[in-house]
Amino acid sequence: MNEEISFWILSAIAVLGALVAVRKRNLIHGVFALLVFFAGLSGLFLLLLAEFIAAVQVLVYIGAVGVLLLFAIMLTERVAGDDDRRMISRGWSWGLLAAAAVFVVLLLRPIQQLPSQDAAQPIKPSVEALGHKLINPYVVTLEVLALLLTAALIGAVTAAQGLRMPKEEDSPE
Amino acid sequence: MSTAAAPNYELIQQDGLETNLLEVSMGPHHPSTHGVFRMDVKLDGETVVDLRPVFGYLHRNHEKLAENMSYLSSMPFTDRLDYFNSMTNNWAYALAAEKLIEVEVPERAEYLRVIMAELTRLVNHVTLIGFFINDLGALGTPLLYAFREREKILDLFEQASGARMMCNYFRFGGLRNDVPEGWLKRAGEVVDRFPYFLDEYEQLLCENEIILSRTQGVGNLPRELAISAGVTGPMLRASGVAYDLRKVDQYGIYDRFKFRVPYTEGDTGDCYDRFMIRVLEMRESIGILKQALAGISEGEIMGNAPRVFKPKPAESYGRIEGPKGELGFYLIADGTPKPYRYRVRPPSLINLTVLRDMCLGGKIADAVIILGSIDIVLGEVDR
Amino acid sequence: MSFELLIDILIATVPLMLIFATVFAFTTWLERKALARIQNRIGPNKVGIPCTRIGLFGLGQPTADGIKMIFKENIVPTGADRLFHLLAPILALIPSMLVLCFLPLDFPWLNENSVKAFLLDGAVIFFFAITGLNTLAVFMAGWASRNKYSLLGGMRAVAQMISYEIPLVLSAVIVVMMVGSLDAAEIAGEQKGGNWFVFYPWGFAAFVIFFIAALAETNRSPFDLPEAESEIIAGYFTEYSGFKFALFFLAEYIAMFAISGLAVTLFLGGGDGPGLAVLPWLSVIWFLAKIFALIAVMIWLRGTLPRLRVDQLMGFAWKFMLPLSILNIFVAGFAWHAKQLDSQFIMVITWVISLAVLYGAASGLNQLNRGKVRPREYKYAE
Amino acid sequence: MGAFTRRNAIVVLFSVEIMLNAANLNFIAFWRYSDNPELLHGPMFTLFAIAVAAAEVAVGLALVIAVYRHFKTVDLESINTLRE
Repeated sequence: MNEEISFWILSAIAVLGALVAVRKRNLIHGVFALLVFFAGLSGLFLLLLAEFIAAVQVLVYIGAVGVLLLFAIMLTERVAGDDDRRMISRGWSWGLLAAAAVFVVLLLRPIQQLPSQDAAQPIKPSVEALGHKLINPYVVTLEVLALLLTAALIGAVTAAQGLRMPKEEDSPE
Repeated sequence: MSTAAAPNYELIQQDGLETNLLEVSMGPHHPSTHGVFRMDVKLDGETVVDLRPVFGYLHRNHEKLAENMSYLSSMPFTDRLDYFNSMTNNWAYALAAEKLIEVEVPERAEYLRVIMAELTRLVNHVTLIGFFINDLGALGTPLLYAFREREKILDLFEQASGARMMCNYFRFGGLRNDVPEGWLKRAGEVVDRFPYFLDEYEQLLCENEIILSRTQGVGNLPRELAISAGVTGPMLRASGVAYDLRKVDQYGIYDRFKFRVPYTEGDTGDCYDRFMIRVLEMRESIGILKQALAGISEGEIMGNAPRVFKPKPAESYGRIEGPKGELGFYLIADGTPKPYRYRVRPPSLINLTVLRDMCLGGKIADAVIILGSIDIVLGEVDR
Repeated sequence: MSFELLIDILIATVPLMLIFATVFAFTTWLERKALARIQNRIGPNKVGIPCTRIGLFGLGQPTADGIKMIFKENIVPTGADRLFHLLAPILALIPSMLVLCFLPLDFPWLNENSVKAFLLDGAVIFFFAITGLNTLAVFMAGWASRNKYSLLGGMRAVAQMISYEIPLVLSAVIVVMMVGSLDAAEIAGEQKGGNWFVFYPWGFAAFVIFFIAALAETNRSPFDLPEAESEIIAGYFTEYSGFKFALFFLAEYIAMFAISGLAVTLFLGGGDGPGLAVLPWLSVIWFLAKIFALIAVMIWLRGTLPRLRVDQLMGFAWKFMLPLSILNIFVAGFAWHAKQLDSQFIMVITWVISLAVLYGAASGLNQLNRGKVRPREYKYAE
Repeated sequence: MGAFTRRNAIVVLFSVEIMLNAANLNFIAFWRYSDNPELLHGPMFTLFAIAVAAAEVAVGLALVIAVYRHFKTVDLESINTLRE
């Protein structure tokens, strides 16, 4: 009963956040709506007893991605947001169609054999077990992921900096 | 502005990330512009790319007022120029007026003038250093320590002249009144106590890692620029020029005292130098004070100045080494009891002209401490 | 939801909120008094019991301030984003309040069977995740005020908090590594009987790094750049007045408590202290006393140190704290392996080596970052 | 939906994030109701997905900034050239 109420509240928060994030003209408002969506999702994770994932969700998405988005907006747009008159692009009907198609194709089968709620097995959430998993079977993945993150970091810095032309007159003093 | 080697910062597209400039109007109601001063700053992120000093918010028509009243009447108004240092303002004005007429200043008055001027220097430097560290962000602790010492000197001023800050103590040809009995002894005690305070100050501040890194290399004022902009006082000495009017002009009886003029060797002239030069100057002032307090003798304090001050047509320029720099008064007499022209050379204003050159390329936090290290008083800048 | 559960939750959380709100009021008084002592002043000494002349050392000052704040006019600048201007202080307060629940406080009124405020397996990581939300509140306040000083302060705060979060987390990682758990209660339990982690070389280094980073996280002097009053008025809360300002103020102090509480948990033994065998509830007192000791150090630093500059602040985080904390992780790993060998001699060697490595690294990094900054000699002209 | 309908590059990035999160939620939900949750496949996959998404956001935003510097806009429809 409790869980059901919480589920509906959190889902409503998440869906509303996502909708506002995509629809809002003011980008800064949009980012904060997106963060509300992330927060709602993190609550849902908690509800599903995946608390480490919930923490990571908050840490990575709200803490890091949100701030990154804010910085990107501060660097590109005027503070007021975009003055784009026609905010919907031309291909919207195709987009809708594609989204619907993907939805149907992907979910038709699983929906038919969705387990009932009672099927949930009682588990004791443990970060320790997750940690052991991470080191034992998934260690290669972890290392590859670390490599990927490093590469992404360097790539991001390079892309954001642009190519630096060594100009003589640029050097101060 | 000046043609000398000003540090020239052009907006460099650093590493490609180009951002919009942020224009900030710092002041006139900014906590650390020392009064109603305004800096229109253009910022690239945190870096100052342009700075325009705006002043005049405290303009009180001082010079024109003085031209419409008798010579002596404007003596109290000089107190309000640099309201920390009314004694030295008085002295500079008295010097200028005394050059218009033949007048002999008695020896005791000369000694007292030196004592008052050096005490004023202590007051000014102590307050400045307090405010300077406050600008660095030290939440008032050094400031209040400085004020504790300043109070003792202000007490002395009050006992001598009746006012703590607006002393109005000097007269053409001498002083308004003699100091009360026991004043010299009390002054001696204050002066004897002062070096301990300075020791404490130097121990706490001068080698503090954060203060060192915040002030060294910040707001460089090259020697050439300092000279060509007419900068005077501790600021000029911090830029490597050992120029002190007490040595150059030897006005009053400064030729009788032994003291040294601290200056920076080399061409740095940054905020740390300006800060340290003032600390060292205070030590020299204490030396002068001790000599003066030992050498003073009984006698008259008012010379043979005429009752009605009505000089023959002439012009004169009296200048002293004020705590902030060369404070000069330029007077043109036309035979009437009022000056035909009355002009002040305020050290604060002249020193302020190099603000832009020192701030460009620095951070916004640097601009604040550079302004603090210039040591301005808006009463004197705007007059 | 069963009624008893609700009662349990209320019993667990309401005192927590009340205690820390009261303690906050007391801390503002303490800070003003301590700063006044440092500065040769008396500090607040008038407000005591109303309608009498009893001063009570100014203990009524926080109440009076609070009443003033509530009744002050709420000013929203023209052109500000009204919604965000309102939300920012609330968003600042919520995470600070929330993380208090992760502190392993053994309240005497909570027995084994009742609910503790939050007993999460990953309390430490939740702590960091939720503290990170403060950044957003600060940014929100700075952006919504439509004031250039606010924006500058907000940007400064975001950059600073993100940079210092890394050494903060890395120094906490060491403790997590040594204990092998993210559970705050377990970490505190590991240090029972004076076996505090701060007494080890790696623990001490981590504690110092953690404390410095905590100062930066909570915008305390000498890292109070986001609210540097001599440069950018009051930073991100320049445009806040009245109750909203009070909320920011509250959030800042609660954050101070929270992060000191975490420092106490991780390094200073949590509620450990003498007399626990006789009176178990003393652990709450010890915990709060340790928090207050850390806060007293923060106040002391605020009264003494000037502020860093932006670039120096960033340089300090990335060029000094980060390498040192990473090195410290290696040292701690080394110590952990040495401990497994269970030999007195090896332990001594480990101590010596860790101390030498940490000290050498710290002084080396200091020399590298210091540059040419040092006291100068001056000349005199006769 | 935003990925297809909005023209602002940053909003498109938002939308991609929302999609990724939806997938994560599904991973967790299906893991929770699966037959043997001790295997922790769902959380592991989500963990990796979050990390990859973080990298993606970083690179994506760097690209947005680079594009903005070049074209002075983040409107995706006006950026229709691969080289100049």
